[in-house]
Amino acid sequence: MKTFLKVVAFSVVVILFYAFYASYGIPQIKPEAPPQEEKLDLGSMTMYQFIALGDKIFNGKGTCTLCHNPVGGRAPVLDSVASIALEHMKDARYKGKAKTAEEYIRESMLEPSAFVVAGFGVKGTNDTESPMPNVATGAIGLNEAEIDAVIAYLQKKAGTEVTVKIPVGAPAKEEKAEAATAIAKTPDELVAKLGCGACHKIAGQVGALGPDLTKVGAVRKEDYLRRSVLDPDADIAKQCPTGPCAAGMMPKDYKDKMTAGELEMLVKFMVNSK
Amino acid sequence: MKISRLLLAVILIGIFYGFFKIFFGVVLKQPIPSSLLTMYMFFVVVGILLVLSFTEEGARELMSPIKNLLENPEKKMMRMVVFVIVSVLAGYITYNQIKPSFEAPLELRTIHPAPPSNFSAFNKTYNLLTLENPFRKYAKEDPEKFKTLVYEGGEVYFKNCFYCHGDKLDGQGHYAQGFNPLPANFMDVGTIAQLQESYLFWRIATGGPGLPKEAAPWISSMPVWQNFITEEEIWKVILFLYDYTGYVPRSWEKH
Amino acid sequence: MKIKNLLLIILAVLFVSSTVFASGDKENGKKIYEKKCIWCHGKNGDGKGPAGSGAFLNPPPRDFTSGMYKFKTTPFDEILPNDEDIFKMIADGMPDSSMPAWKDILKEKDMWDLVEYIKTFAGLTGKPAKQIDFAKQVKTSKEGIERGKKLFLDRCAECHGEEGRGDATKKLKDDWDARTWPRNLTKSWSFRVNNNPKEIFARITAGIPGTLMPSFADPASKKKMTDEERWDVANYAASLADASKTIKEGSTVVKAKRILGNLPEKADDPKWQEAEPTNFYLVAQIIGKERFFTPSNNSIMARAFYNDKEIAILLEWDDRTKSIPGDEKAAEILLEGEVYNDAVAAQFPVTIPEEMEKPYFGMGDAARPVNMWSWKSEKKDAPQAVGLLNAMGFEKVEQRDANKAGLTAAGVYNKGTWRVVMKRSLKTGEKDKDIQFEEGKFIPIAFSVWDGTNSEKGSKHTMTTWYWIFLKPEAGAYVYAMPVVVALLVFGGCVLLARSSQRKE
Amino acid sequence: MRFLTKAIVSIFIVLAFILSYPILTPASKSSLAFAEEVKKDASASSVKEEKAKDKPAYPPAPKLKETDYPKIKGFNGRIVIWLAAQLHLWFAAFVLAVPIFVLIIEGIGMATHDERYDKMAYEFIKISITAYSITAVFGGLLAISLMVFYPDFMKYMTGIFGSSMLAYAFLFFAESASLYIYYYGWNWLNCGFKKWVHLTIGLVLNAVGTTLMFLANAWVTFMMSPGGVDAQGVFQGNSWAAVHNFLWNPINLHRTIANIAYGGSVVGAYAAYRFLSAQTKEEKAHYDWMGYTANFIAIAALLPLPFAGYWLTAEIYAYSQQMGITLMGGVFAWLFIIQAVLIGALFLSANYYLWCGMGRSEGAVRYNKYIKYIAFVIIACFLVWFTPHTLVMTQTELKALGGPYHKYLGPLGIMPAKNTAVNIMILFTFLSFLLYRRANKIATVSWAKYGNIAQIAIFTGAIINIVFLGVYYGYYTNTALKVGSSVPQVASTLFVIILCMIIDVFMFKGAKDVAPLKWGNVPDRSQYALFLLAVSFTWLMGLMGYIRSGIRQHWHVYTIMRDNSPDAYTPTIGYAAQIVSIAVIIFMAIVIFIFWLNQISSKKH
Repeated sequence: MKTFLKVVAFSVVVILFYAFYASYGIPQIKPEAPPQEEKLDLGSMTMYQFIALGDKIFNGKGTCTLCHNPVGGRAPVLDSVASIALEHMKDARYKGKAKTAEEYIRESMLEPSAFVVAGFGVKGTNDTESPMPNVATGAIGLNEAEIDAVIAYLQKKAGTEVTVKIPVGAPAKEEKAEAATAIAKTPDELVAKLGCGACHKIAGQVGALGPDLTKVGAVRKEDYLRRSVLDPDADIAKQCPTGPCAAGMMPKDYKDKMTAGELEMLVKFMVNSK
Repeated sequence: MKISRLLLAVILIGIFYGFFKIFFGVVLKQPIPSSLLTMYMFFVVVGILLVLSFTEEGARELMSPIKNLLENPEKKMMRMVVFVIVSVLAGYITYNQIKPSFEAPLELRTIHPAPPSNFSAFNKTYNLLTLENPFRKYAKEDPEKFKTLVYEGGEVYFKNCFYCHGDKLDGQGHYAQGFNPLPANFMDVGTIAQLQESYLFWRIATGGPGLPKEAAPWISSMPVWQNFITEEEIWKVILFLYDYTGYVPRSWEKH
Repeated sequence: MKIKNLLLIILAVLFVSSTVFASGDKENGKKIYEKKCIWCHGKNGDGKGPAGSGAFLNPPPRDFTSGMYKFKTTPFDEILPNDEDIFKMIADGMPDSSMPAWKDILKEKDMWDLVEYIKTFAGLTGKPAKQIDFAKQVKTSKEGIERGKKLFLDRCAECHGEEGRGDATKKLKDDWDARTWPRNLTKSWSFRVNNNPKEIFARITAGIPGTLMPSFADPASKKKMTDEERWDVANYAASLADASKTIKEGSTVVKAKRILGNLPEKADDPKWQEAEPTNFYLVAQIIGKERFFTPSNNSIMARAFYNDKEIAILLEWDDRTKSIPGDEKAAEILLEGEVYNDAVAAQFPVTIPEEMEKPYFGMGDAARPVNMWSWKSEKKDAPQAVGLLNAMGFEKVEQRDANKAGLTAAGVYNKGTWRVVMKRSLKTGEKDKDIQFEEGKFIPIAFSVWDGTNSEKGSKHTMTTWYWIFLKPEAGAYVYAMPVVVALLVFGGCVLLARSSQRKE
Repeated sequence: MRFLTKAIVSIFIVLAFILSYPILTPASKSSLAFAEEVKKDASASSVKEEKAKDKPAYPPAPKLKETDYPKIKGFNGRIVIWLAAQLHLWFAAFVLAVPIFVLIIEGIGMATHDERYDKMAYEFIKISITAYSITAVFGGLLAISLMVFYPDFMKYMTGIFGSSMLAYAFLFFAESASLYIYYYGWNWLNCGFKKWVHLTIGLVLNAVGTTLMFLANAWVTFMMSPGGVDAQGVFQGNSWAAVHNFLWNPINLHRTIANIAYGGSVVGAYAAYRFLSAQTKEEKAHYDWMGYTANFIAIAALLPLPFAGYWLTAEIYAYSQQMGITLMGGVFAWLFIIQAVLIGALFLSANYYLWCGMGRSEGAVRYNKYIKYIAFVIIACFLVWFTPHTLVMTQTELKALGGPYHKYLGPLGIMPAKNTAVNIMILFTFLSFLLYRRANKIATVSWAKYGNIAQIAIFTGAIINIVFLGVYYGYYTNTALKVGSSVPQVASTLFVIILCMIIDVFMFKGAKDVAPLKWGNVPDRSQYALFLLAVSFTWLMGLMGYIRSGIRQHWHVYTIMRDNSPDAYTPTIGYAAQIVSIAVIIFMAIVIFIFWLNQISSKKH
């Protein structure tokens, strides 16, 4: 028994020595965390990181800068939106219910037509209807946390106090995201998934930035339509609801967002829209 | 006079310790860092003990002074003195370990971290696995042109890099001392000599902030060079670095 | 007989080889020059190599075609330097400039060959006819230094400043129209050659050709000094070296000492002497945005005290000019451009990093912002200003109200040195904006300094990387009790070992 | 009775495998319907591929989200799998290795008619049979926990490896059958022609066992260097391509050799324990001899192991530079310092055991004086071997050196120096062995003197050659060729070992003994060297398991299937070391249990 204990003690000491050396004798380098795949970890976020997230969404996933940029002039620049929100809310044309700047910005994102800055409305509506899509739906599909992050970012940018609280708990619309990546079975699903309706009038959606596609099949051939989806700048339509259409307006990455089958479905759907 | 084995062991250990300390620290002026010296000494001690104890008599002889000290009733006084010294020493070491001190924490960073497989610079995406220096081919095809390119690379180097990496490419430029970590020493066999050109391109184009976390991007003073110089200039400066140091970029082709 | 012959042969060989060395092999020199030197000094030796042309280097590389050598041991009226002077520059380099010491990679013969080749640029040949006489060297003594001090104040202080910090009261430029900065004699490590009295004596005697440092041995000069006087001044200048300004290798921590009662408010409070200083190199900002290549400051010293409520940091740096925008005197010594404020800033992370991960040292990054305390010197019509900002990178800077955060800063300029005290409470109400100091934690700190007379403004300034500030706590009972416990345990172990060993017997 | 329980356990596990197979395999949904579905669903990820209508009928690697990983309260999936896999691996290595040298020993016993060999072989196989069922238990545990914690990953893997998993199950049956026949038929098939039959069964047993390991290796290497799939992870339908992926063969070789060394070391530890607790002189002699033989096998396999390791590393580099740099230069750089310490410990303890063993013969005294030189060289090489490339330094040390590079020690951190050190270390270990071999013998052949001279010459020549190659390639040639020096270095080492061994064998043919060899006459200390060997080996294998898995980083299947679980990050070396240590302790406890079982069962007889 004594031999047994001695042997066990010896072995354990050796193991402990190795463990100790590996833990304390050499530098512990923490390997880099796996690259982020658009995953929100709100629990451990500081306000700075939250604002940085808003920045990222504003310039990336949210596709906000597609229109809200100083160059294209398709939508107002939002640098000071948080500070002038109160003015907008006092405007006679304001239809919303917001009481604070934060609420105003959120409302503008979810119901863009609540207030349309003069000159930026859908043509012919006398600035009562906004061409902007609801950011919580369609291809943009921001969840509540993401919207909050964007608000925080905008408030920060305007130099006003950031009133948004970092939401606690996981983002609410986890399933939605999955639905969006699933393969669409009907043209309506596909249009909703890709967010075509943000700009185009198509499949029951009423976007007002790009050409109306409800009767496109009457004027365009299949090849033209397919090319227009894959390479939007190959042909530019002459007339968009907000004025002449411009190159570079439509994102070029739709070809990466759908499968071959989906593309064919969409093209066929448009060809048949007469 | 025959010295006891225990004493011999102690003397031998002392000799090795002195060798490491004096030969490296004083003669070569390149002291061994204490962390490494500790490990060296550990194995030297183990080795000496193994050699002195592999025969039965040897082991007995080695242990006999200790055994004697522990067991001999006549040495009670001596025993106590040794015990007290040992415990005071242990206490002193503990004190030194836990007292608050201004010794800055060690900062460890991987000097050559693993590169990503792709990275973006100059609004392009590069695949590091296939990326090659477009000018390298001239070394064989057009040596004159190659020479000019190397010289142009030198110009880039001396307008941008040498403040830190030094006239001698040894990482001892004018501003080097002000930085921590110190700028890379290209003359050392452990730096560019071990790397591929694509790796250098990545490091130059994306600079300190392009490093992965284990390489502590927050303290690297390497600028993001894509903001200041062109893609071609980077490739040229890489040519220059290898030409000046005489190293050959590493490649994975079988020669 | 045999031994004698051998000695003769050895002597002969030595003689022959030394003449060979002395004459040097220009061709070999040229080869080395074209590999190693052209980058700064230019292919034609005109100092217009890739790094030499344009304002990249301060001081600019030497133009060899003029045959003018700044640091030589031949008298002012002897144009030729000694070969050894040139050799020494090559072998040992010049501290605080971009000229490195080449002796570690070049062989001695190669360097002599270089000397020979370099001389050909100016076309000067032959040996210097006259030599500075070092024979009458006066050993340094208390009285001699007193005498030297008097002479210094009279002859040298105009450029080198009353206390030798190089704080000139007039505009200085060299023969090539570049702004020159008189040596700060208190920083012994920044001397181009070294601060040995003998070298200083050589400078005083021969002057530094091409610059406004004249020869004080020139009989035509109103300021002429005798040999003995020059030795006195040299001894005095050498004695100005300030050991507390030496930058200790590896010393990276600002040592904040805990005191009872109030912290010193003023920069010139003698209590500051009780705090141990730490020095850091300042280097030009060459990393981001508009880069800066010609700094005039090269080091900064930091001290700190704290009590249970507040922390005070004293930043001290030698700046040769007090830059007051709008002030006529300040404009006078300006070479070109405009006078801006002198300024200093200390940078902290907003949250103390738990592991090694810090904000990017150049004003933080998106995920980890920094907190920056700054101080600006007065303008002609405005007082000194305290600034507070948070940054998440160069581009994303938020100006904040320093008063609201309770940050104060006040500076005093005295004979070439700025001393600025920055003070704040350890904690503030805004946890996600202000650094909250904690005892016993290593807190990253970095500094930036602007010299307004050297056109430093915005991103053009000198800076340090991350170092540490450590608020050293009083050692608690634990620190004293633990060793005793360990000692007792070890003792007990020993006794037990002896017992069991005896019992076995 | 015990046989029955074991058989039932084994069969149960195999059944679990087979039964779960259809559940896990999507292909089982009636392949026609499945193909239809794929045609409809499978995202041909880019439009360019749209024309390629004849897509293979397999899904791409799934893109998982954190929620796709089931959580069980109180269990961390990764740790459970880590422990299960590691324990399974250790036992499997042991179980595979033991039959290999049982067969060898049995063969030796048959050839030499020395009964001790046969007795020892039987004792070993007895141990391995208990270990066999434990291996199966852990294998089952691993499979189940993978299904529980990483269901989508397992689904994908079974989709590709369905056929090889089926083969695995059948082979498992074959392995069990042949093992039981081999073990239970030992006494029955023990003379004359029957012994040949028995040996053949042993051979079959080993063949099946090795094939089993190769199959399992294929799954593992597929995760590192996927083959037979496209960039989206769509399986092209060729099972052999998936099995025969880029790293399969290097891992096969590396693991086979390591298994033998490992099995030897564990048996050595067993013998050491029996030696220490032996009561009689005969028993002591027997277990001393057994320990010596096991140690001999372990060391013989250990010597070529570094070379197999180099090949594996080179192939990893060839497969993906990024993976290579992650392995050698990135976060794991320090791991190789630990590895160096462990391997150094292995070499030192093996040598020490040999030196102590010289006490068995009276003739050895004449060689004692050389030991210190051998020790000196081995320690010196060892110091070179674990000198890291990046040194841990305080600020003061950093500035004193003028940078993070040490002028003289820095070059010791790179490959040529390490190659040189390890080759010389191997040569001197071999020298220890040569001295041990001749300790009790005096050569009687007439050319003994020349034989000695030849051996010394070969040794000297090889050492000069190795050092020259190391120095020349390390510092005087361009870096593309640096790794190139290792091949001629290895060649000279192998050359010395083979040539000297041949000379030695002939030289000591019919040599006379100085005195009878006294088996059992070794100090207890030497037995602890055997324990150190076994423990170090086990620990080292665990550590290598961590890095093999770790270099995939956050991928289940490298670059094809991403790990999106919360545990996707790579843990630090210290953390891994702690997990490995826990696993080693569990392993040791079980091994002790097996040995104890064995002891009480032998007592009954």
